[in-house]
Amino acid sequence: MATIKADKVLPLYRDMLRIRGFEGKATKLYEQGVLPGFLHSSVGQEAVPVGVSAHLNKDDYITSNHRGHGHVLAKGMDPVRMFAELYARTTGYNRGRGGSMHIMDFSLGIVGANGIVGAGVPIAAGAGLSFQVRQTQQVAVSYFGDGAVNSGAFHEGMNLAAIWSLPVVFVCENNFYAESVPQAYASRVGIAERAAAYGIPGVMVDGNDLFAVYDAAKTAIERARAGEGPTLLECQTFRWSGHFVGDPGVYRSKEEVEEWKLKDPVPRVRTWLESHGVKAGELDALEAEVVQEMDSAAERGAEGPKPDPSTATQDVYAPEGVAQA
Amino acid sequence: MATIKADKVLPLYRDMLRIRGFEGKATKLYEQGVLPGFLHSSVGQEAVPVGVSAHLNKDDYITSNHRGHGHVLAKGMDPVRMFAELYARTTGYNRGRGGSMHIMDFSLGIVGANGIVGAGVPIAAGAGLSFQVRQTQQVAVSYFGDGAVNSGAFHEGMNLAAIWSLPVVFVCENNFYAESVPQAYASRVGIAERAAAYGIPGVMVDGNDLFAVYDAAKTAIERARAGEGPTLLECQTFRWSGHFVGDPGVYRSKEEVEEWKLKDPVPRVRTWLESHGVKAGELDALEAEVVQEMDSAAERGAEGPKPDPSTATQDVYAPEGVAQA
Amino acid sequence: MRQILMREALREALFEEMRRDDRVVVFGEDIADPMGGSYKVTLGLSTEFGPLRVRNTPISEAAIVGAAVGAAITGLRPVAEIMYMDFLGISMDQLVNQAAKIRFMSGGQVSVPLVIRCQGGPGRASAAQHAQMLEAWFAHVPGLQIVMPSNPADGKALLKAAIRSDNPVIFFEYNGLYNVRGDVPEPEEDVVEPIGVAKVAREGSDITIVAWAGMTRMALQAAEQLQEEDGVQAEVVDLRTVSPWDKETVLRSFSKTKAMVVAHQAVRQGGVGAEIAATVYEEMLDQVDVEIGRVGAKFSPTPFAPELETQIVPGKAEIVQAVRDVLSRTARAVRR
Amino acid sequence: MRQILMREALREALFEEMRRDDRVVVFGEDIADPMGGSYKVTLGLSTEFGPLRVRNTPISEAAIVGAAVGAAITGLRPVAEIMYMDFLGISMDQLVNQAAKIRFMSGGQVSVPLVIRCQGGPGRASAAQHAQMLEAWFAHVPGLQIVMPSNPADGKALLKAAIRSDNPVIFFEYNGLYNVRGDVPEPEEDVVEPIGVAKVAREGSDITIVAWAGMTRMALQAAEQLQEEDGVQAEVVDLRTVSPWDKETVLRSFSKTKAMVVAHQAVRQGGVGAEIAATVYEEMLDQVDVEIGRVGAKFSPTPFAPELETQIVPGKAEIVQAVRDVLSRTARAVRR
Ligand SMILES: Cc1ncc(C[n+]2csc(CCOP(=O)(O)OP(=O)(O)O)c2C)c(N)n1
Ligand SMILES: Cc1ncc(C[n+]2csc(CCOP(=O)(O)OP(=O)(O)O)c2C)c(N)n1
Ligand SMILES: [Mg+2]
Ligand SMILES: [Mg+2]
Repeated sequence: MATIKADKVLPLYRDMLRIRGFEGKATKLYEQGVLPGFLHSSVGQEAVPVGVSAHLNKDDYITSNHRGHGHVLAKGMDPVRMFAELYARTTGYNRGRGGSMHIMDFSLGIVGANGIVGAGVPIAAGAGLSFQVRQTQQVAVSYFGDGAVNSGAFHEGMNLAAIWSLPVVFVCENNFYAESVPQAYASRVGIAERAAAYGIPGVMVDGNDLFAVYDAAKTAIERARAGEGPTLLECQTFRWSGHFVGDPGVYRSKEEVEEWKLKDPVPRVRTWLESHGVKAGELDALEAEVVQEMDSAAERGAEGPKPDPSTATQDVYAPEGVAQA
Repeated sequence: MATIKADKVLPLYRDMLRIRGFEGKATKLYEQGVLPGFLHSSVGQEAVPVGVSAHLNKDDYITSNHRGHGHVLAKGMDPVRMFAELYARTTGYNRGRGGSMHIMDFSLGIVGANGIVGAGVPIAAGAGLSFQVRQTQQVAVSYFGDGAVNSGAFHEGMNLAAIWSLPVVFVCENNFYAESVPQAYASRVGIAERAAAYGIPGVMVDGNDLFAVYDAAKTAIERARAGEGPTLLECQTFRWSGHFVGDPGVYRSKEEVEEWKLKDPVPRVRTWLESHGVKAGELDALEAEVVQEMDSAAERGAEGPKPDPSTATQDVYAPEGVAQA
Repeated sequence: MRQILMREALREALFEEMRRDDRVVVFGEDIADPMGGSYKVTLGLSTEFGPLRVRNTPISEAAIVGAAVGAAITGLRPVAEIMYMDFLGISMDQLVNQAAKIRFMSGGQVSVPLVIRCQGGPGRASAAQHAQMLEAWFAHVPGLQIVMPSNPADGKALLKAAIRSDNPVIFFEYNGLYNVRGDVPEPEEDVVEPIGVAKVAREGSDITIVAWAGMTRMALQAAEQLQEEDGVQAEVVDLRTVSPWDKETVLRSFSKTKAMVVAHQAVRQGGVGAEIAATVYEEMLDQVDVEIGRVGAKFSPTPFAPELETQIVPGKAEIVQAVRDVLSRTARAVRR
Repeated sequence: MRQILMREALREALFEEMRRDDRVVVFGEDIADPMGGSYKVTLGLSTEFGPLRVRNTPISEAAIVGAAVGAAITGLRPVAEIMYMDFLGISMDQLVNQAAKIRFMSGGQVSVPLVIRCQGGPGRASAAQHAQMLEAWFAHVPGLQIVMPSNPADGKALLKAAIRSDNPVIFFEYNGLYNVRGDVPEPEEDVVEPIGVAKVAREGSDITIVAWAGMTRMALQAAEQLQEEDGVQAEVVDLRTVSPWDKETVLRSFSKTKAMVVAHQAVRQGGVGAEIAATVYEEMLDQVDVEIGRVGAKFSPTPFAPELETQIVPGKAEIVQAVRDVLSRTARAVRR
């Protein structure tokens, strides 16, 4: 924790709690059968998006994947409208059209969760191209899992970002499994090592250590903003739940899961905060407050109206006017 | 030239001459307007397929690309039937259905030239899978250019071959251009360096040095046969002609082309042979004989009948019988 | 006869064919044990047949199909799985430019005996990227065969046929059928149904409903409802193979009923229904007194919200409605 | 009016739109100078607009379209080139699951103003992987627009419209038209034609021929021949946009001629002709006295040998034949 100021840690801790709280609540609701579709929980991986987003501005962009709640919360999404989307209500971010796997908010630079593994990589490169062409200081962050790095889209997108020195940071959440397939089965090498194939920096950090992620992301994002091109950042972490809510996860041993739970990223930050003078009571209150926030967000999300069936085919095409420059 | 016996060089020299002779004749015919379709010449790159094929048996397989004449000649194709295919005659390898870009002979393990850049890589992995499952000693060689290594198919196919330790050798003919795009523009790193991303050996050799190719291919092919998995072999070479016959090649300087012509792989072998006691007269005779062979092959190829229009839709589907095990 | 689930029937076909023929290999994402496939259709295969013949793959849909092509033309009979039909876009080049064309391009030298199994389809609030029916793309590609069974017996018998076929087959399993139970002959009987042959799933005299996969099931339910509520006898032709499709059976049924609805879950515009309807008009215009009903999804991606999804994607109700529309027009046509 | 080649007209559109709107960027394989594109349509662009706005790409068709999507939703108006239509399979996922759906999935938050230019088509002995017409795949995908011009003026005016459109457009340039010369208005006039509107390219009263891209040109030639040899007045409807297609113009023409041939170079089975024919039957069955002729490629990959290619892929001769068949059946139908 070389570079972060102590007073900045508390809000980050809060962000981590909020992700865990959101996922916990959403999981519970899903298990109760009130949320349609699929749900992928990111519990255990909270340090990654929080450590990365600490360096992002509102006008920076992110692409996400199927396990996107943490990414988008850390980028600033409102849990009320997220829950509303999970409930498929018109008050949701996507007006109930997208759901968990496609949650988007362009006003926050959130290009969207994505149901296609790997697809966000070239899209992030394209966002980087925009910033480069318009000569802004924006960056694009692309989040994906260890499973995505074996897709052609990953390869093509990484290479394009590299040769054009685009302002993109590729953040791989290596949680060691893609559904049931171990990372070490699907590739002979580590994720960060793949950066060498594109001539860009590849950095591996403990993704359960907020400070490590924070530092590595800072370097990578500053590098991107400075026009020095992309970085591949591998954050080693673990998903506590099954691949989706309901997956018993028979492909992992209990011991492995338990071992990772001991490396829980959340209490590590709490311990640090306590040792830096934050009172336990204050932290307890914060934790309670977040649980409260998510309960209430879920409730308010559920209050939104269901879409009017007559609007089903809206927004397939943009209206064609006389376009102006 | 550590590993090859002197008496084996003469036939390899002859193979190189035959490729050059074939390409020269085909180019001339194409320029005369008697061959339909497109034509891609491999003049300047002859040492690569000859050095590789020296280690291949008839039942080994190759996948090739659009610039495939050298690959398939070195694997044993008959120039008469090749010319017949270029002329689109029924006596051609593909009965006039394929042409230069799809020339195939499964009895020689030639899976085919391919019009889709990069597509041969996963197909070669699949052939390797066959050999591994059936526990034969066969290998598959996949030839492709420097342009192909930026395709998703390359990445996915390489990775699959690596994790399954398939008996495949990936031979990249790095001729420094993909049509007009320089290799150094399209990627920040060299080709062989990409092997690191798959945890397999990456070897770079002078592709205009028959002996260097021969040695490197020997190691890679033996490794594959021994069940130790794939190798990525980068052979640096140059195409003398435009991308296709007729391309003026405005994207390369005259000097660059002339410089590479000085590194012509053919006379390098001739010099070696002469210094190892082969008479100049014998070599002159061989050269004349090959020119002769190709002239006559082209003539005989042109004699084949044109396809009967009524047969146009043959062979879209295999006949469905009661399949047997 | 014993009754088993669609997923069990498909699994049996895989076991039986792997036992029968050493050349059959199976690979795809998460198909090996202990996962045994996202929908458990391959459960147990890797345990019985071992890691040489049954393998998980990385998330590499282009390479999965490419490797299947390479294996098929060198002597194996790969059954590769693409987890969702929606992901076939990633494999498209290998499917269309390689698998479908190699035999033809080679001048008939080689065949490409592979099967691509995939599942998916609408009806589960899976949103736009996990609910598509894309058979129309592949029906437009010479060289491919598209099999889409509607019940456990056909699922098993047609998967066996697909594995034994010397041609590349896309074998599509509609997710909504996995838990459907049906009569399936004993393994010893080794029942194999021919590819390219439709089946009259229900006889009727008033109208023909042509459907496949999940829509056949809904068509049968629609036919029941029509019988009860309208006294209409609908004949249901289960196409089973979408390409090549069985024109004769469809035309034969039409020449009996003189009215038709063709129904699919795929988008209506450019769907396979257009080809079938156009063909019936072309071949039997004399006998067409009333427009053929074409049921398909509205021109929109699939929405997440269940209320919207049912608006976009048709089901039993839309089939019933289409039949009623056609028959009411018939009445008018007759009156004219 | 001045006459220029199709390739020049398209090139002018690119220059004019890049000058007009800074957000327009162009990238693809070999599109930058000195190459200026495989068919020289982009020649000079990189020299005038520089390497920020005009770039070569590696051979990465998925990333080309993916990057276009990312650029489009963040404020640029990318015009990306895929060298051959045949290679769109590699880009399929990005086109179909991303470009076409993002607007809808987002609930209308964003539009995806990109153009994918590609060329190709049969007629040059380019064999099975370099001669396909694949518009039917994309016409089945809600969210995409498919533009296929047949002449230089439309090429220019529609490419301008495509670039200005807020929707993702696949802009297809039939290779056989690049050297066709035609009247094109001066740049100052800034002519933009609307997407989705067909044009009656030739008036006639006896039969309607619906076609697009290269087939429109052949249809016009066929119409001339039919007039000379048979005294038949064929009306040619140039569809121009294949999706969304202009039903009204087609139906209006049919209601005048009462006979129709729809013709494309793409494979007949599952081609766009099936949708158009099925729609005409559906909407105007009362007026259909004779079967609609559907001209398309035989169900086969494209062979290399020119003798075989012309067997598989239809042209002017097949259109003439189809018109004669339809009209001879009309005569019989009238006699009945
Ligand atoms: C192209 C594609 N292939 C397969 C899938 C099915 N699928 C969804 S998530 C997933 C595993 C992803 O693993 P990883 O990238 O490591 O992310 P994680 O789930 O571990 O966060 C798979 C195979 C998909 N959605 N898209
Ligand atoms: C997927 C795909 N994209 C683009 C092309 C068009 N194309 C044909 S050859 C070629 C360049 C290939 O370069 P390289 O792989 O280096 O081989 P070389 O021609 O130099 O031998 C291109 C872009 C193609 N055939 N396939
Ligand atoms: Mg993972
Ligand atoms: Mg090259």
